[in-house]
Amino acid sequence: MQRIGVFICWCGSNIAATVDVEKVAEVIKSEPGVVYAANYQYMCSENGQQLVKQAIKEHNLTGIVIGACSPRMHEATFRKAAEAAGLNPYMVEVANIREHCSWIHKDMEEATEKAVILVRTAIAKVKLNAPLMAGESPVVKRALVIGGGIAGIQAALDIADAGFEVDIVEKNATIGGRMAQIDKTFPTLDCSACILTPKMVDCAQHEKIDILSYSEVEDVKGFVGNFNVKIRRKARFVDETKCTGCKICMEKCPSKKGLNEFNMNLNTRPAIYIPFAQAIPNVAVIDPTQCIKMKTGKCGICQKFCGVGAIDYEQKDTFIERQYGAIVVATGFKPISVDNFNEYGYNDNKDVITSLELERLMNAAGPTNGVLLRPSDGEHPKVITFIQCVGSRDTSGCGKPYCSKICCMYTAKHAMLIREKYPDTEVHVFYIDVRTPGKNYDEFFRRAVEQYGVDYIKGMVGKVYNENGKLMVQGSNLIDNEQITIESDLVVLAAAIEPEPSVRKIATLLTASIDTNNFLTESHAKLRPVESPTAGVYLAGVCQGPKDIPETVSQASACAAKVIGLLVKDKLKTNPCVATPDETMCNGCSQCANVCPYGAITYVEKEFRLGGGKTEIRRVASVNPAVCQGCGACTVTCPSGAMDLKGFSSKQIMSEVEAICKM
Amino acid sequence: MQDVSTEKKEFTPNIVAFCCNWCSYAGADLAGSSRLTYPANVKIIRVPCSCRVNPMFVLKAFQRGADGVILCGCHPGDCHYVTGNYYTRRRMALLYSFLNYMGIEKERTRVEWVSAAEGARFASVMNDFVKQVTELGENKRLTDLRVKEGE
Amino acid sequence: MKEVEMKMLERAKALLESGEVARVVAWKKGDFCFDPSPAVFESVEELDTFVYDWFCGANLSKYLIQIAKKEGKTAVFLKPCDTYSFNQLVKEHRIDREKVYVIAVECLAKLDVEKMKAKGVSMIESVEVVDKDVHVKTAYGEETLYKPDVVLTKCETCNKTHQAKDEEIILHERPERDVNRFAEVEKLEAMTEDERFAFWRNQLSKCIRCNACRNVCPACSCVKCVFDNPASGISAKANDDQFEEQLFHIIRAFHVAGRCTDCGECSRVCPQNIPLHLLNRKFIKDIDGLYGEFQAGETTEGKTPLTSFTEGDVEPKDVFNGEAK
Amino acid sequence: MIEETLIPKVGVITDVRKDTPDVKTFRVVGTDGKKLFQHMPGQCAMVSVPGVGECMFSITSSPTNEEYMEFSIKKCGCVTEVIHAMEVGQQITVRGPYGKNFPVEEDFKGKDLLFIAGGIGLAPLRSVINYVRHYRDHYGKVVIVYGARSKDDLVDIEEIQTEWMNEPNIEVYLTIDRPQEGWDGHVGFVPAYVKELGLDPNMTAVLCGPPIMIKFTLAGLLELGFEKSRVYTTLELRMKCGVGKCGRCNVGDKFVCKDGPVFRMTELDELPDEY
Amino acid sequence: MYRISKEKLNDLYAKINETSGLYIPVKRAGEVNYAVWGEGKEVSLETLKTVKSPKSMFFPQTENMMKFKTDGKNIEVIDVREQFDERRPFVLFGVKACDYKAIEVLDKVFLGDPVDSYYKMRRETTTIVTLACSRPEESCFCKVFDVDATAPQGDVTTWLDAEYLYWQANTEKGEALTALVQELLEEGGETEVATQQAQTKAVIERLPFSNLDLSRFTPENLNALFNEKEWEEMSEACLGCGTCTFVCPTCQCFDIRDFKTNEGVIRYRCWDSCMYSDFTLMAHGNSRTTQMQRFRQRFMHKLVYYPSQYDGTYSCVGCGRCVNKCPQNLNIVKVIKTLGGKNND
Repeated sequence: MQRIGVFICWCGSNIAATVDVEKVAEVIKSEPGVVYAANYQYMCSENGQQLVKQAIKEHNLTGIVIGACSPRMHEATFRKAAEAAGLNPYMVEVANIREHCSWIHKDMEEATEKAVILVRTAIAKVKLNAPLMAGESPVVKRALVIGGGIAGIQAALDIADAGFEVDIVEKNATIGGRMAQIDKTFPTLDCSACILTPKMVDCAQHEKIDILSYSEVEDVKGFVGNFNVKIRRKARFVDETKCTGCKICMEKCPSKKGLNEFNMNLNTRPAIYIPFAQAIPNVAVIDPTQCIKMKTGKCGICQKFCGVGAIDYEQKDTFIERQYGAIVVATGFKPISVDNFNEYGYNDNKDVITSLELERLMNAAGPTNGVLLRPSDGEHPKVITFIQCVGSRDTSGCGKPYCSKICCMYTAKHAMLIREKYPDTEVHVFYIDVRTPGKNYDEFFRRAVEQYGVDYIKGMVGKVYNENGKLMVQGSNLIDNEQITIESDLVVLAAAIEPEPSVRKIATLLTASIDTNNFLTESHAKLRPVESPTAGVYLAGVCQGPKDIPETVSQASACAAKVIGLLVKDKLKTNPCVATPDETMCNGCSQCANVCPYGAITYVEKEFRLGGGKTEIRRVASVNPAVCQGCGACTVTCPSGAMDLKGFSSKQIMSEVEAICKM
Repeated sequence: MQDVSTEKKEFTPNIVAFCCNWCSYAGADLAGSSRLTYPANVKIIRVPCSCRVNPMFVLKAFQRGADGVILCGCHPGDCHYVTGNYYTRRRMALLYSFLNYMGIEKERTRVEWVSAAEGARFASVMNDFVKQVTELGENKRLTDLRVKEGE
Repeated sequence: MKEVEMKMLERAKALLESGEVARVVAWKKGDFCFDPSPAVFESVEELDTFVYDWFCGANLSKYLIQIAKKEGKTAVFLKPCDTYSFNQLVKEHRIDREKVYVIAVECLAKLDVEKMKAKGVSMIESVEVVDKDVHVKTAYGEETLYKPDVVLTKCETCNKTHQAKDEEIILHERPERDVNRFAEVEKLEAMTEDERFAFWRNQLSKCIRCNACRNVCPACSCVKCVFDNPASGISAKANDDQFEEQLFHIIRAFHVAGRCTDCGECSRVCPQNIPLHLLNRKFIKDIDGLYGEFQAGETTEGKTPLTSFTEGDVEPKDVFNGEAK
Repeated sequence: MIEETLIPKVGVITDVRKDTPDVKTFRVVGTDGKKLFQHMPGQCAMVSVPGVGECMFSITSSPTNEEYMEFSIKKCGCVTEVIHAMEVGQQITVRGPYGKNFPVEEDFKGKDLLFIAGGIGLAPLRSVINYVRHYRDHYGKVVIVYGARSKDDLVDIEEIQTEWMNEPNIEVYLTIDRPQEGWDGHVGFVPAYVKELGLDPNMTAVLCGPPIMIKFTLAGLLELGFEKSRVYTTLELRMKCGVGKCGRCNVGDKFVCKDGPVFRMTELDELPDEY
Repeated sequence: MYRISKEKLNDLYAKINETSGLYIPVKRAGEVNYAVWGEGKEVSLETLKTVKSPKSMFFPQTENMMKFKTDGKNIEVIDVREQFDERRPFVLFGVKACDYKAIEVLDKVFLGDPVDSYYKMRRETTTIVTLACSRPEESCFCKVFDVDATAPQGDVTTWLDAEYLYWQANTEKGEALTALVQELLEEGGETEVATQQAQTKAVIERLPFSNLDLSRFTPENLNALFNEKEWEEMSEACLGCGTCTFVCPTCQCFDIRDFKTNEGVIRYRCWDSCMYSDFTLMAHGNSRTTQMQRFRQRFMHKLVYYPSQYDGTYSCVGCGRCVNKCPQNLNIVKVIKTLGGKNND
């Protein structure tokens, strides 16, 4: 026989003023299964908890119901109290007779009646509660960072500094990411490379960090604490362990017409190359689509000249498998293609460029060695027009519906830099709104307008066209309410940014969810912004949403903190309120796995006895309790009812329904 | 906001509200702590997520004599479990449409998204739903007469 | 039809003789010309009773759940509509596709002997179909019925084509027809709530809870049905209580929603001729209307409408008669 | 109003004994404090918890007990689980008695009797053994062989050890499947033990226990020279009505609830193999 | 013998309904089943086979047997049979010969010791009016079980032709009913009935199943029949549904279940089917685990076990409902033809 104890809280007068608590306790006493019912001023107080503990021991209670405030408030309190008295903490139910009863009703009789029903409902539930035990799973003390941009670098450094092994998987030949391409950073205008490259070097030199450049994540299995990741190491045709980065191969390579991706294709590079001077690892890579030896079998010059014999044309992709406890996704972004925006004439005019291209044109290590020359004729542009929100906040379908967040600031930065370096240059900026939230951001923008005299025009650009070698920018000035046309030498498009496309595959591998714009979804928009819904997977940088460098770095460090918090544990306690399949009823139809947001459900073949000495092998669902978060989506999808949720079982909920309806 | 509980009416409907733990239940808590009122015949069952609510529970409620069933969850996109309420939305849209196809009054069923911050909305939704079901009268089409036998 | 049957028999013989398959799932003759039963043939000798005629309406795909588990390969003859159920079962891992050899057979609609009898034809001795005429020989004489009047309800609006086949035996192409399978559902939708309730009350009051609809349904393939499971909280037997009748059919329709291929077996087998397919079709119509056209059983992979979503899905309150308001 | 066997009487639990980890014995009397109805050894009764369900159990107390009846119930389904949670003072419903009893007044009279039980199989035998003890001079020698998985699984060990074993003219042989600390008795399976004991084949034997035990013990008895016509056992199948009408507990043309549960081995031989 | 013109049948029903409930074949939503008569209901006496048999008159699909009131630890049993006393007597109208024979089959079970009082109370207060068949169809085989479809028994026997319903009382109950409706009846009809009977009998002779051989279905062959290997093949298409059981006029398996109300518990019984996989399922096993076993049980019961228990009477009456309704066209005729005896070929 179940022995239920019921405790009704007065909550001072919060409950007792509207609910006749003594009457509730009295009525409840005669409920089947209830062996003890009491009421007390403050159940959550030390004395109140003591009362609970004592009653559990004295009356040998098998379950307790607390009629008090919301379980969101004190469920944990009473569970602890129960546990201290030797009762399984999950044999506790809370009837919410404050927020859902005494505080919303005025009539004492009505509120008392309702309180009785709510307590009865909790009793009906607790009678079907089962003792639950939190499970445990071990933690592999190594983290994986996917993406070697500033987000990945920062996260890796922080984790490694805490003493944990970290692998960075970077799909390009060097780490550094987008930040390496940027010339100066706002709002301080300090040199991007100067602050980034030391961190890259730190990574390379850190004994806990292993950089797997020119590599991609191929497959992910397992779950929080125990991911098993297969990584493809792409063939770079250069032995990483031998190459010294002397660059002689680059000099000697006869095939020099490859587009230089690092410089936004604004100049060329040889078939064997190191992306940029400070690349980490400082190791060459051969572009097999460009290499003469690899295309025709004739050449082999680099191999001849390589002093250490690092060149290997026969190299193949290799795979490694490693275990990780946590994964940080920091796959970053790319500017969107502006090909769709015919009105800006990007494809038709060499002097219509994107902002990232401008970065390279202004960078000392860029194609023009830092001198601003326009691409068409190498002349200094005298009139430069910036167009903001190209593809951002665009609901037409051509662009992205969201704000890319960084464009206002970098455009102000570009305008300011140009005006400073080339004061004779006229700079116009077409904008819809200027958004400058952030420390020193608005001041920065105002300096551009006030100190540097940049001409900000509120309005949209309708068309950019070439007229006699001049770029005519036709737009509206909304403030003066007039149509204007600006004759320009260079037009810079502040293109929207979007998540690096490879994130889709990674999201699938990690069962991490992704939104319609391909940004990874965080576990909670406000309270768990760096965690993916998939336990053990964390998000840093633009893969989660548009952000600038300081925000990216903050998020990366936050990720690191989360990862460290996870990796310091030897074992993980798992939430016991998880889904469990009754294998004897499971059809193995996979419907549950289809709705599981966490990828917690897998399938195994099991043998079942049929009676009469016969057996059959069936495919049945298996839930990984370390991964399941207990939402219950699977339980409703399961037609046979084989899947149930501990702590919120179908039987429990139905008995609550019955108790409530019995008025 | 009209508070129907103060009007003395012959028929007071029995309403079962399923609320997800993270948004709507918290919203109901906020309604309480803001001392907003709604009728006492609304009784809430806490579920982890609206996607835990099986159509069987809804039908069970009607069987046992509920006159209206309302299901509350986080706003789409805000689900604590990321996607749970998206499934709820499809399931319940189809279920409720189907019940109506069978001739069950569609005013007896409802899905509402109520966030943890929307205490006032929770109360007004409940007041509105109670009013709607009260106007509709007793559930006779989807109830099990045996349940009330002997009363 | 005779030609098709001969070809099928030939293939069944060849497959069994060569040992390519261990058994053939098809139909066998009954006592009359209109009562064939599904059957498993394991040897050439057993094929004596093989039949494929105008009354082979039964869907064989569900039998494969058990039969295909046996040693060796199983050949099965599937009509167009059966292949959808077959695919759905493959998708749900209930049938191992590799262990089944699917022979797609032509179907120019199947006849419903009950409808024929309702037209006053009894003591049927033989049936021959020429185009749209059904020539019936009975002990009382000869009669000709108009075929569209006496086909199985599920065939009336069928436009299905084979979705799975390893080979085919199709001698006559069935012309694509312009039919609206939702016409009956729409009629109900156009009624008032009260009328709809009365309609279903009238229909479902006939239900005897024989479970034929459930047991024949390829989507209802649960190892243990919730209605047979005392632990489910809704288990029930032959209750003729109004609520129970509704509960059974609502839950059943919901459980197969998004998985029901509209094979129509439920209505075919109902001893009380309750138009059960109109329940499932409501779900299909709603799904098509709200979430985009979806035909269960077209593929053996992918999610169903109830296990997927889009962020912009219609709100339940805005759904009326299968369309967003 | 004519009598209706399907309408039960209300019984009050007056005592609960925990026999083994999963077997409890419940003592039941009517609400008037008197015994609910008379029965004969081997007969059964339908015990139910309203709202949960009914289950058929053999009445384990002897008919000679005029005060109460007892049921030894093994926890193995939802009804038994609920019954197991019940306490003294709680009410249940009981209807019966059902079925054919052991032929204690006919075939058993004057015979030497051998009772062989395994595990919970002692339950139906307790009734007949105590009946025989009560009318001790009507019967010859009594030999009891009882085995269980472990000493903790021996049902009613106290009664066996304090009463049966101390009675003259009753031989009790206990065995458990595997050696266990605190057990200095025989270890081994019942069928083997029976053969070991080399029992007198002229005795009338009653077998009760799991099907596998019955199968092997019977083979052993036949080897020893027992005649099938003098070996009895009981069957257990799903029952609902208890009176041969609901249609589920038949084996061939016999209903276990009505024509059983006691069967002579020769009777079983005539029935199809479906139990 | 009396007769009543067909136009006046409604008056007959109304007259009967004044003093008794009338249970009669009624068309609802396209199907004809026995139902309580009321003004405006569409009676269909012409229908040869109602979907459900009239057995539900005495053995309803669901029936409350008792109630329990629970109060704390106490249980009170409430006998619901008292309501029977207040119940009006019933007239069961239009029962075909096979279905009447089926009631006799059920009587043996429910009125045998111990008497089932629920069944008995209904049976005693009911007057049965049978109706002879005039247009049997190919699925009928009542002749095999010695049923004369043209002369059913019952308290009153009736015959129907294009113009009249002919009426003949057979028992005291029948006489009483006749007296009640006397004003609507007129004398006559002997020749019409005799002609109809002769014609129908001729048709019955020609029915394809009229000469099935049952000779092997004897208690002596019980084990031999049980062990026939053909069961496997015969049952392979069986869906395990309960259609045959529920349309069968003699199937009487039931389940007893409890339903929790707000106040207590209703214990009811409802039809069950030996074809269902959970029919014999226990917590620790199942005596019939395969569909073959369940299929075999049903037909062995009808053709061997029941006759063995009740003096050789078969518990099949040849109504042919299962022949018409089995979703996969399995039926008792196929079993009889396979196992019944050599004259079936």
